[in-house]
Amino acid sequence: MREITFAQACNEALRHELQRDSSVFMIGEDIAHYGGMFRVTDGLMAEFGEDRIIDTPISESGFLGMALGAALAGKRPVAELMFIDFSLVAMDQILNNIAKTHYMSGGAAKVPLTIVTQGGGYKGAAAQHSQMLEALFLHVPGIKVVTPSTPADAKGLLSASIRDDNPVLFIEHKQLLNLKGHVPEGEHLVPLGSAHVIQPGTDVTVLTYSYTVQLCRNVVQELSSFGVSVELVDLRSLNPLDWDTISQSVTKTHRVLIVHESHKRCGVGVDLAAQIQEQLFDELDAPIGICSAADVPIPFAAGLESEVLPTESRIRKAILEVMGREV
Amino acid sequence: MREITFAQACNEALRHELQRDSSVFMIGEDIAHYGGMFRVTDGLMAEFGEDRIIDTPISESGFLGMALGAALAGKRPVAELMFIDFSLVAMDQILNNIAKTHYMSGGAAKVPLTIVTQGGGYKGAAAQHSQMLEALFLHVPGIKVVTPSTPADAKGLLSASIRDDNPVLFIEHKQLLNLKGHVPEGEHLVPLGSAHVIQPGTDVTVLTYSYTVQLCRNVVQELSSFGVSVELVDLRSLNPLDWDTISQSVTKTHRVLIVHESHKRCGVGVDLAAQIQEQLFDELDAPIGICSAADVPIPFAAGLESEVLPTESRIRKAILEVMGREV
Amino acid sequence: MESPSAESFLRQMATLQALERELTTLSQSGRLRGSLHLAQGQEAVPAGACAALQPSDYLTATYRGHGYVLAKGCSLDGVLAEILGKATGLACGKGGKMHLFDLSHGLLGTNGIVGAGVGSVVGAALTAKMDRNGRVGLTVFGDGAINQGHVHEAMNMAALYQLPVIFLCENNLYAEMTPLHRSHGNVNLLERASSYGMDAIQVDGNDPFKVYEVVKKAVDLGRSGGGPTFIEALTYRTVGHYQADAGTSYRTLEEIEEWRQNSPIKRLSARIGPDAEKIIDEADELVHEAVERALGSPDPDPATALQGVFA
Amino acid sequence: MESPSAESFLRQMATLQALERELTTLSQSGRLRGSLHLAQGQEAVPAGACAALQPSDYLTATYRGHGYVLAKGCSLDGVLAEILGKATGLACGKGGKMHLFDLSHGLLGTNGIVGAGVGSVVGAALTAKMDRNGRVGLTVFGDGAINQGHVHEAMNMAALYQLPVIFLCENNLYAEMTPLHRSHGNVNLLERASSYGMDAIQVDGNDPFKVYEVVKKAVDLGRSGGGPTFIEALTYRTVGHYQADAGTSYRTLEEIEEWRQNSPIKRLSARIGPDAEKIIDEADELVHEAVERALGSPDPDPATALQGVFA
Ligand SMILES: Cc1ncc(C[n+]2csc(CCOP(=O)(O)OP(=O)(O)O)c2C)c(N)n1
Ligand SMILES: Cc1ncc(C[n+]2csc(CCOP(=O)(O)OP(=O)(O)O)c2C)c(N)n1
Ligand SMILES: [Mg+2]
Ligand SMILES: [Mg+2]
Repeated sequence: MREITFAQACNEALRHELQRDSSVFMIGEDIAHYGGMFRVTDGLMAEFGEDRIIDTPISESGFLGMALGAALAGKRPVAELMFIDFSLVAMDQILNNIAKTHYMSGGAAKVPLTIVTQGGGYKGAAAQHSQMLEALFLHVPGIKVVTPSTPADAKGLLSASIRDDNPVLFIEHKQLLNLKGHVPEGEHLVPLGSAHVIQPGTDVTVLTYSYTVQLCRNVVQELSSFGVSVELVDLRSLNPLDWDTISQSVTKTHRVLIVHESHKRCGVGVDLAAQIQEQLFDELDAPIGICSAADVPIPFAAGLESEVLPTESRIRKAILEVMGREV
Repeated sequence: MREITFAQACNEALRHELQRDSSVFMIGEDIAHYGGMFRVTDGLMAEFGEDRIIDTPISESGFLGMALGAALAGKRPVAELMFIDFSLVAMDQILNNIAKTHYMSGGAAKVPLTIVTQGGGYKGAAAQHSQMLEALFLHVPGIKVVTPSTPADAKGLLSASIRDDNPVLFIEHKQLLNLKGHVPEGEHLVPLGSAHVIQPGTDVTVLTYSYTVQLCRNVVQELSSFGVSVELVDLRSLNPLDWDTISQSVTKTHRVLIVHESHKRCGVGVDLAAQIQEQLFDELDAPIGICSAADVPIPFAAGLESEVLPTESRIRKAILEVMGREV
Repeated sequence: MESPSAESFLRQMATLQALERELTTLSQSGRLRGSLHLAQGQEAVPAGACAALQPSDYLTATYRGHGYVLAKGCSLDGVLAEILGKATGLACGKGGKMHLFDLSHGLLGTNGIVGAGVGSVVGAALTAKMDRNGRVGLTVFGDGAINQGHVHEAMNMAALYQLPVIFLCENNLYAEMTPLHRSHGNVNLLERASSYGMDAIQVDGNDPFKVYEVVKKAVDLGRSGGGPTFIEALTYRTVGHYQADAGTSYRTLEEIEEWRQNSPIKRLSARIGPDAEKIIDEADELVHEAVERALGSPDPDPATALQGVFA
Repeated sequence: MESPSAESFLRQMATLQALERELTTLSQSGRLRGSLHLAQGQEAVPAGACAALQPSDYLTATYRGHGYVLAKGCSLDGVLAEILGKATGLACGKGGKMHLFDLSHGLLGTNGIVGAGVGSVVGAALTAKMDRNGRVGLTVFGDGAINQGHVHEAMNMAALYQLPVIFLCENNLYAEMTPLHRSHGNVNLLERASSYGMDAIQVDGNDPFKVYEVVKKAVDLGRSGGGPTFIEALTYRTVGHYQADAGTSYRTLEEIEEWRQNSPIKRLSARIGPDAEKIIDEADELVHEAVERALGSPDPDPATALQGVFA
């Protein structure tokens, strides 16, 4: 199979869905004439026209409100938020309106709206351009959250997100956009809510998603040569969550580490840890570990940023800690 | 000691701080001429003038940005957000700016800014006027979160919040505003980060805050007559957290239930549960329970809302479950 | 489309008046939960505006928007049942007064967040332009809402893309308890709207014919590809902001009384003459019966509370 | 305050030019992290505007705002060290290029979120009015930022409270890659600003004297209690939006070339004559030495990363 980048894989999914369903259209900043800050929408305006690939003013609250209205009027809008950090200027549209409309309408209104955004750190983009804010969207009910880690999953999950009848937040990680991988041509769907066991193992379960999957892969590989057998699970979507895969894995290994890049307090790590101990208390041989960003804003300088975000060495240490081994 | 309402206690704290420190001022909607939607600022304009008690347009992002600038220029602004639900139109100012400025400036800038807001359900205010969004403010570092449950604590914590050199979100619960209680006259301070053990007990620890403290009080009382000894802890502030009190209690009872009104996923319950199992795994005799709102938007009809929010009967059931008793 | 008759306008306005009278009683007796935002004195704006719309045109309104919802043609029974939290309500009791939806009548929602529904209508109008189906969208909001950033963003985009949108601003002189001169650097709202590049016009909001006329013109402009229009309808809420506000601590009794005398229902009744009373009585009866039906409707099954977050 | 001399303006502008040249080299060689937003071609606006301010006046600027920071009097060494993530930087390496703070020079922050710094300056100006200390606040933002709701809210409030604020809009014809006519319903920005109830004026942003003059007038107005002013400075970014954008895919080479010929440094140098070269050389040297010093400064202690969330 040919290799393409994560960004190209997203581009393919968008093109495929735009071709397939005339009710799909895109709206966002610099996505049409320029082709997107990260080239994710490259060439789409040329193919589908300015009517379906729409450049907007710097008005995130405005264009997300429009996307909601368009969805209610029967379209399947895909809105691009250039950085997930900018979601905060549009949070009322996202959490008070887009997320709640289906429920508030007693089911009468459907909101098939995908928000494609880009987030994450490790690039010196500092406190306002490095966040992974998925937890905010998980806390307030009504929006699905999808976090692919490979080009193939990006394509399959983005197509599935656009076809979903609900609001979906699709998060690209800035460190993944140029990552290359094998990606099926043509139609490719990965259902929302299905985790992927990257490597089966018996000693400890590592649950992760998005860019930290790549970091964990390296660590797990390395540890296997020391006889540590890690079951590495890429969650792929955080809402819906693939609870079956999680619980099967925990029931097998009895030890769990959750790795993510966002902050710890009220984040995904504590969310999963609490649910696991609630459901599978007697299965646990050790406290569930969480390896996440420290609870400080993301600093700029390289030496500071790498102190705050998960690194391979901190992940390795955390795995060994969960296993009760000397670090 | 005389009894006054929660709203009056807040009003006293505001008046006290405005008298004490000329750099304190207030800004918000309908707080000056009208005296506040919930009478919390009643009479303050008459006493301190229009220059210090400032009515604003319906521009939450605008006036919170102004409060940040005023804090940087040496004032101690107190901004009122009429409903915590409306924080979502100002989230960029709160989480990307107010919360991050001190850290991003390397400590050079201080932001002594208090946001007083009102939240919570049980009143048929429906999906956009019933939320308790504290988890969002706990996830992104840089803002303290204070959640009093009694008039006396409201006064003491509000004074302490205003004197704190950091951004503080102070949440009044709509069900508490008219609650009466004994409140010290004159200066009264309750330090941020100190939990209050309402009732010592030996069988199970219940951690809660804000309005659900009142629900838990009733349940705990009732259970004590059945021989169940609950240690009821009012956390009072969620950041900073009084970890010492929590860990002492868990070490004593070995069983924990966390009760709160907001949603479960990435909420305060999972946050505390994960931290407790991480730190005190061997102390736990049972899975930590969480009794929270269901993960659905808050519905309007009485019979639906009470199905979603914690009730005394659900809290009772959850306590007994944590104790492994037949329900 | 011809302008409706005076009788027809009065019927619409009297229905809203009757509805609000019934709701006030229900609220006072505790049978209606939560806050209740009344539109008394403002009845002519929804009546006039919605008469210029087709059922397939789009609408968003506010917490004070039930008059628009009815005038747009949504079922009185469905609206009342929703306001009372019944299983038979438009949203099965989940939405409540502030969250009325009826897609079959183009109603994309009333909203509890000031200004938040404005973008939705602009987006729906975008689809109308894409599909060249001749629909327009109307969004109503208050003089206070115009200070919310979202409204500004949405107005600019409607003008930019030349979308068929009517921005109907009900200027009732107050946002909650705050008068315009204490919330607007410049109280001339037309200047603000026209600065985005759209027509902006003021109208006597207490005259349904005049409201109909300007909205009709804006609708025609929108349908023919001429882009958005901003309409400022001057009106007055003769009651408090919501049930717990008497409305008298920030306005003089004289001011209120003057507007009461000038109320659209009074004005129109005088014009119609003796027949007016009959129309009003009929509306009262119609609404009263609907209230009885709604009160007798079943409550939602509690289990439904936990369902329906996702489609 | 007298207008600075041409030489003094050129020195300021050449310093910015030299800084950006050095930063470009550092970025290309990988010694500078993250994205780099250059202001080449726009040097006259910060030079002219900040000359009209006192050190105690307030300022917020954008990701492209380092020229303002320097012209406001902040230390070149502190700025450079911060941009390079050094312990000696204004923010000890935590903030970086987009987050420069220096309260001792009234700098309340540059900002990475479009439009987000506007409210801060309005708030600082509010305190100046409260304390009657005669200070003013200036906030600079782009033609694109004016479409952000927050900016609208803040402008209305500055007009409402009659605060001493200068809203300085650098109209460089593009927001990232989008020209005004594809983002504004009406490209006349003065109409929008004046609709809030404030003076609005356009100026040739490539002439520091003219910029100085209008800003000075606005400052005087603010200091004397006359409220805010909006200034649109017409200018052009002769480079890409940021280091990874050549700036040529959405603009013609002719357009860029024309503005390059018309660049403020070229224009001012021609006016000054032979002495200009010397001034520019001196600035180059000054900046180069500062860069060397910054590069030689210590990196922050990693442990500090986990400290300082709260005061
Ligand atoms: C974002 C937001 N801020 C504040 C409120 C509280 N609030 C509800 S109605 C209202 C006044 C709105 O005034 P206006 O737009 O003039 O409409 P009117 O109520 O007069 O019809 C306010 C401030 C809200 N619902 N949403
Ligand atoms: C809220 C928000 N949306 C989008 C961006 C991404 N962004 C950074 S700069 C920029 C263009 C700003 O244009 P303008 O205001 O004209 O200023 P200029 O860059 O031309 O100086 C955009 C869209 C952002 N930083 N913040
Ligand atoms: Mg009003
Ligand atoms: Mg620009």
